Amino acid sequence: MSEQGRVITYSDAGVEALREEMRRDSSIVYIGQGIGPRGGNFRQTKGLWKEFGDHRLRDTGICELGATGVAIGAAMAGTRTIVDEVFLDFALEALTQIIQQAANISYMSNGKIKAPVLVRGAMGAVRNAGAHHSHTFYNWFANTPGLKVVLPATPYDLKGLFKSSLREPGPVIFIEHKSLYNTKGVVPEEEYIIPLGEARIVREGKDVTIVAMSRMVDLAVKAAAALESEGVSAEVIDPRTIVPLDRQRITDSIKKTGRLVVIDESPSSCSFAAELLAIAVEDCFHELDVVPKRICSMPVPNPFSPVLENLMIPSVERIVGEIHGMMKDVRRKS
Amino acid sequence: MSEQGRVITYSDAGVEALREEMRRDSSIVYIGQGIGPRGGNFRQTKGLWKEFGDHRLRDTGICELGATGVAIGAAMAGTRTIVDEVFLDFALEALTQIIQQAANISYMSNGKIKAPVLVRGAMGAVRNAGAHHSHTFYNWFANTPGLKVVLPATPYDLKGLFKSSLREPGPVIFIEHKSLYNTKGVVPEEEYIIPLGEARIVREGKDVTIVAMSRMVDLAVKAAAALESEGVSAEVIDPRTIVPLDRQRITDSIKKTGRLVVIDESPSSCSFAAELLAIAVEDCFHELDVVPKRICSMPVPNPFSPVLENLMIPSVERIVGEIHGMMKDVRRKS
Amino acid sequence: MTTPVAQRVDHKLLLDYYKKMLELRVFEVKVQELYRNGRLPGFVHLYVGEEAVAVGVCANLRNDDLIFSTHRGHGHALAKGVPGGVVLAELWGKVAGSSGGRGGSMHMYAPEWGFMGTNGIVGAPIPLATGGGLTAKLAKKGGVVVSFFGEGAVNSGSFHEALNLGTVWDLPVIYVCENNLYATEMAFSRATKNTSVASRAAAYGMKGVAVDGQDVMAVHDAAAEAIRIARADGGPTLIECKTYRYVGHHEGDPGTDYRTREEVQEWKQKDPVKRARKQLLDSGIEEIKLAAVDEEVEVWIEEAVKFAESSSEPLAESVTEHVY
Amino acid sequence: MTTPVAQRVDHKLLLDYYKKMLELRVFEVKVQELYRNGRLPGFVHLYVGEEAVAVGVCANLRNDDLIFSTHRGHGHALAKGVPGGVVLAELWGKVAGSSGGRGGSMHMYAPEWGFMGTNGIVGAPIPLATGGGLTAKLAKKGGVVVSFFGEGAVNSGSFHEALNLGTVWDLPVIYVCENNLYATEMAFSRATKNTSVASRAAAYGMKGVAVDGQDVMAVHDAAAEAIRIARADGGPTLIECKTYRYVGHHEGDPGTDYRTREEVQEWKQKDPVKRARKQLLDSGIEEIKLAAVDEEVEVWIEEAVKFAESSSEPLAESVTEHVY
Ligand SMILES: Cc1ncc(C[n+]2csc(CCOP(=O)(O)OP(=O)(O)O)c2C)c(N)n1
Ligand SMILES: Cc1ncc(C[n+]2csc(CCOP(=O)(O)OP(=O)(O)O)c2C)c(N)n1
Ligand SMILES: [Mg+2]
Ligand SMILES: [Mg+2]
Repeated sequence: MSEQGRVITYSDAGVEALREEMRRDSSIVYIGQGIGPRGGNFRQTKGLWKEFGDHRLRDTGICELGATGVAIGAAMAGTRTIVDEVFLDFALEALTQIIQQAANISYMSNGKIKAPVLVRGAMGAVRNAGAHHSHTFYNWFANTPGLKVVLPATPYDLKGLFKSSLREPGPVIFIEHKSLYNTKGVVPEEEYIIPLGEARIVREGKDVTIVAMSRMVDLAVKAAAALESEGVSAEVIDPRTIVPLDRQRITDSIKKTGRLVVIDESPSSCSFAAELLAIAVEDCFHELDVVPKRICSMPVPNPFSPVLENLMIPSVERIVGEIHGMMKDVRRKS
Repeated sequence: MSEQGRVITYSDAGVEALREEMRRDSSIVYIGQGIGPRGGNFRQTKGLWKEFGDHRLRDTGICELGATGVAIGAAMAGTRTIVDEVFLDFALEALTQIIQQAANISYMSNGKIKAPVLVRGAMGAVRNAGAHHSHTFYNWFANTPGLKVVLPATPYDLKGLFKSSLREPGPVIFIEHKSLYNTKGVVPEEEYIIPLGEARIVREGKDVTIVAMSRMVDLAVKAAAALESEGVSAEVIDPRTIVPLDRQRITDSIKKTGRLVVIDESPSSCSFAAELLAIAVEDCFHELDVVPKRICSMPVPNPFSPVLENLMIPSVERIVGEIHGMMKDVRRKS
Repeated sequence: MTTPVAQRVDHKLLLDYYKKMLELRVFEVKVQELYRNGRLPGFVHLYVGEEAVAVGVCANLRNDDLIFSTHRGHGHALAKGVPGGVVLAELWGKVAGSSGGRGGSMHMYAPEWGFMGTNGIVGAPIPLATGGGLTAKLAKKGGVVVSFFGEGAVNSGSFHEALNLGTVWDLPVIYVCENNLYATEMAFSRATKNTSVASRAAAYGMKGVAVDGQDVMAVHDAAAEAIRIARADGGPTLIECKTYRYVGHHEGDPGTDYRTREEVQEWKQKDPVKRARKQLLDSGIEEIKLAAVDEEVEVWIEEAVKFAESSSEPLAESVTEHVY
Repeated sequence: MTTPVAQRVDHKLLLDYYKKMLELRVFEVKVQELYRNGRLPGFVHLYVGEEAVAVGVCANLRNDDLIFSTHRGHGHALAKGVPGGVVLAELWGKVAGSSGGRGGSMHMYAPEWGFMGTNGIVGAPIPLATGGGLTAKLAKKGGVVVSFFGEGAVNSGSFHEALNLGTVWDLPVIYVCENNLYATEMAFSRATKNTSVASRAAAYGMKGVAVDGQDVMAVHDAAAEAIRIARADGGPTLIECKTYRYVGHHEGDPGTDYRTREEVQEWKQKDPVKRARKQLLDSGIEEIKLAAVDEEVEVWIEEAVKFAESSSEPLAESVTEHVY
């Protein structure tokens, strides 16, 4: 399916999803900074204000805490809301509302109150924005019961996951990557949705399983291509959603290849990469042939210097190098 | 050393550490809610206001964001500060200051500005306080470069770790456990400090390594005692600080026993328990005899109902049961 | 400001309010007794002394109007119409509780009665209530939302950001501050140099009024006016109710030395329940009629206790339900 | 309010301020050029049009007084005394930069000159500056701290909580709001119903004044008075400086349609640099003298560029330094 269709950008795929869902569900209200007439700092709401107006696209001043609380409260009262933190970094201003109120409300109310709020934010390093504008945080949300966590890597996935996220009964943390907004991909004309919880096999392979999300998927694919020329067949898997997690598809692949590499843009301590290594040893203890590897950002704040930041973040070279080392390891079973 | 001395409570051990350090370093200022005349919601500053007065023990209204920012800014300008969030849950109100400002300042300023601020908060379940007052969060801080993360489990460790934390050049997240404040332990008369980064072998054993922190240490010790009567020798290790982490002492133990169980009060996804399983497979791949186990709180908000919360949190019974199962596993090497 | 009401007393209404306030009072006294006897788990913050605020405000509300409450919310729940037994069962952690025993005192929800929850986080309900107001405004049914909070929440960023949004968007929200002078042991005058909560409204270009929170009719009238404006899409109002809690911050809180016995006694002179009772007697209603009401309330609380006590504990299997 | 100063002009001072403002202006124009030519990484927010605020305020400060700046902070750094080359090298990501190239425009620190940082997080510097004020107060050396922020930060909880603490503790902090009417494309009048920032001080029981931010002497005098009070332990003041940015929110920001060409032109009529120049000429100073100053500034900026350009990139090994 993702073969036919038009080639559009990651940001436009989001705009399409929003337009379709806001037409389908007239209760949807979108709250954020610069998401009205401006069309979004990342062009992520381009053109929507013209169609839906001030009542449904609500610009606010600089008050993420209040705006997020308002979006959650409105959702509790029956309005499906989207609150756009723009930079995921700014979600920190509102974390108390997201973690204490949105994530807990269904459980605390015994299912009587739901908060269908989508918290949108763009993560990760982009054009040396520096330490304050480059955080990832997805593993924090994945550590919080009550939140679903979605990280699309392509325009196709973004549109399909966005639409299903806007049909969830409760809160969804929808995390885009800043440096993907201008990337392009094929998106079908006809409507489609992608259910949360289904990993995508980006590329089939038999020697090593590479798990990556968001921008790291592109690096993983490039590394896999480089390895192919050396006769190493790498399978690339993108979980697409951390909560719910498609544990089955991921562990099936690990069992098949016996080797696991996880690419993670966040620092490694208590990261999603750590979670995947834990899952691998829990579910694939006897099938793992060599020590699985975490390839994460270095444990430092994002440096402004391009020279330093390029060292800090996982690179294709680093991935290829790590996998070279891994392939040299004598297979335990042999 | 921890054999001589007086028996005092966990909260009093903290008060002693504070009194000694505030006498030693006249620049220390303590900011928080109810930490002045009231002596702290948990009695964690009992009697200090009488000695140090309004200028060094500064009560604030309900403004964790502002108070934490003030503590960080004062620290950047040269005052060693302590900001007490009282309940760690309330640190969410101030997370932007802790993560963006305190954690990054040394790196961003190329080491020219340090923020010697200690962020204090009490975590975990206590007397069915419910979902809003029972969070743990330590793995989030451990995922943040620039922060040291300390979790004392006993009065002895609390005092020694508190004193060294108050001599750190940068920010320290000092996390106590609400339900430990009234527990008692031996604390020496003479001064001592415990360096950050040294795990404590709580109990030696040879069949299985149990890693636990904070309140979970007590459960682990009780489980180990129960297992002993059945001829299972469990080693209990308390890392005491997650950052820096005593990876050596922990992996040495895993290599010795070949079995690992991690007890973690937080939900398991992207948790400290996940980090430890990852470390185990990275460093002890060939020594692990059986699948390591995570014993974590269930992935649900803390229910108010005592019946439900007791099910949710790790218990001695659950730990013993899991280890029974583990011991039945045929050792891979045999 | 609101017109003085001491003179003109509406028997019927005042009698209803008297009864409601008495229910709130008797309920909390019972909770205190049960808690002290170790019957109730968790922590409870009692509303004793502040009854006129919840009753005076909620008397103006429809069932489908929403209120967002605080950590001190039993009185708000009862005033909004949640049955006493349902509230008490929740405090007891029983399945018959409004949250099936999973919430307790600080996480109690009863949307069937427009009760959108107590809250363990100070300040948090203010943005939430503002969001409820956004939903009410978009629904165009004249619904309103009340945000209750203590004066301790006024210095929090949540208050600041929410009131600004509520004003900018002209939301039908009534911000009711229960200024009982203290946040835990912290006197408001130690927490800020501007102790007039009503005056804070000006910072947002919002209407602000202060009212005697121990006079149920005064609260009622101030709320009625604000609600009338909100229903007509005229935007929010901040109402400061000057009130007082007779009890400790929470049950078991040792702190007492932060306020004098005299101060507590002074406020008890202005007790809202006694005051309403006296107004009723002065206005000619017979003692016997009031005695009958008091009797009804006694029966009511006993039934609430029976209801809660007889309810069972949640089933173990239910622990993983309703997470998403 | 401050006393009008149009008449009485102090040559010496005004000439110094004129030169400083010109440096700020020329610096940003150069940064714009370099950025547009793809020489500088990251993102830059330029201070063009707002020079009188930084210069007028900082003229009153000692080297050991501290300032906490914003995302639009190059001008603040220069006005506080950080050398142009050091600032530019930082924007370039070079080792000679104030943060060795690890910070860039929004994370630039130079404590040697009392410059406690630009900041990528709106609102965040206000509590930090308040904390700096706490340290200054405890040091009892008459030091003061200036907190610069835009009007966009005024609706944030950080502003609210910090100003309240600053007042309650009588800290020597001067809160300087650069009200340039917009936050990104968001007009202040769309973000709040109370567009008077100075009036917000009342909510905290703080002194508040508004001043023409395009008149360097007016800013100077207002700041001088507030700083005098703060040094004497008289507590904080909120100063609203009405100013305007001529350029886009950040370089490369397409947004333009949120304000009219006319509005921009109107403000350029009040240009602080031109205005100071005219005042100097009117007061009898010769054209030639000013031309000499302009020349000095040209030399200064060229040297700053040489300094920054010739500095090297950080060493790879340094990536893991200074985390703790
Ligand atoms: C964000 C946050 N900080 C601190 C607390 C702890 N706390 C619970 S109630 C309370 C006092 C609240 O005072 P006020 O708002 O005046 O309400 P009152 O108790 O007087 O009714 C405090 C500090 C909290 N629950 N949430
Ligand atoms: C907490 C936070 N929210 C949003 C942003 C994005 N942002 C950067 S600058 C800016 C506008 C700031 O406006 P103002 O405070 O008036 O300063 P000005 O740019 O006008 O100088 C915004 C919204 C941010 N950096 N931090
Ligand atoms: Mg109060
Ligand atoms: Mg502005």
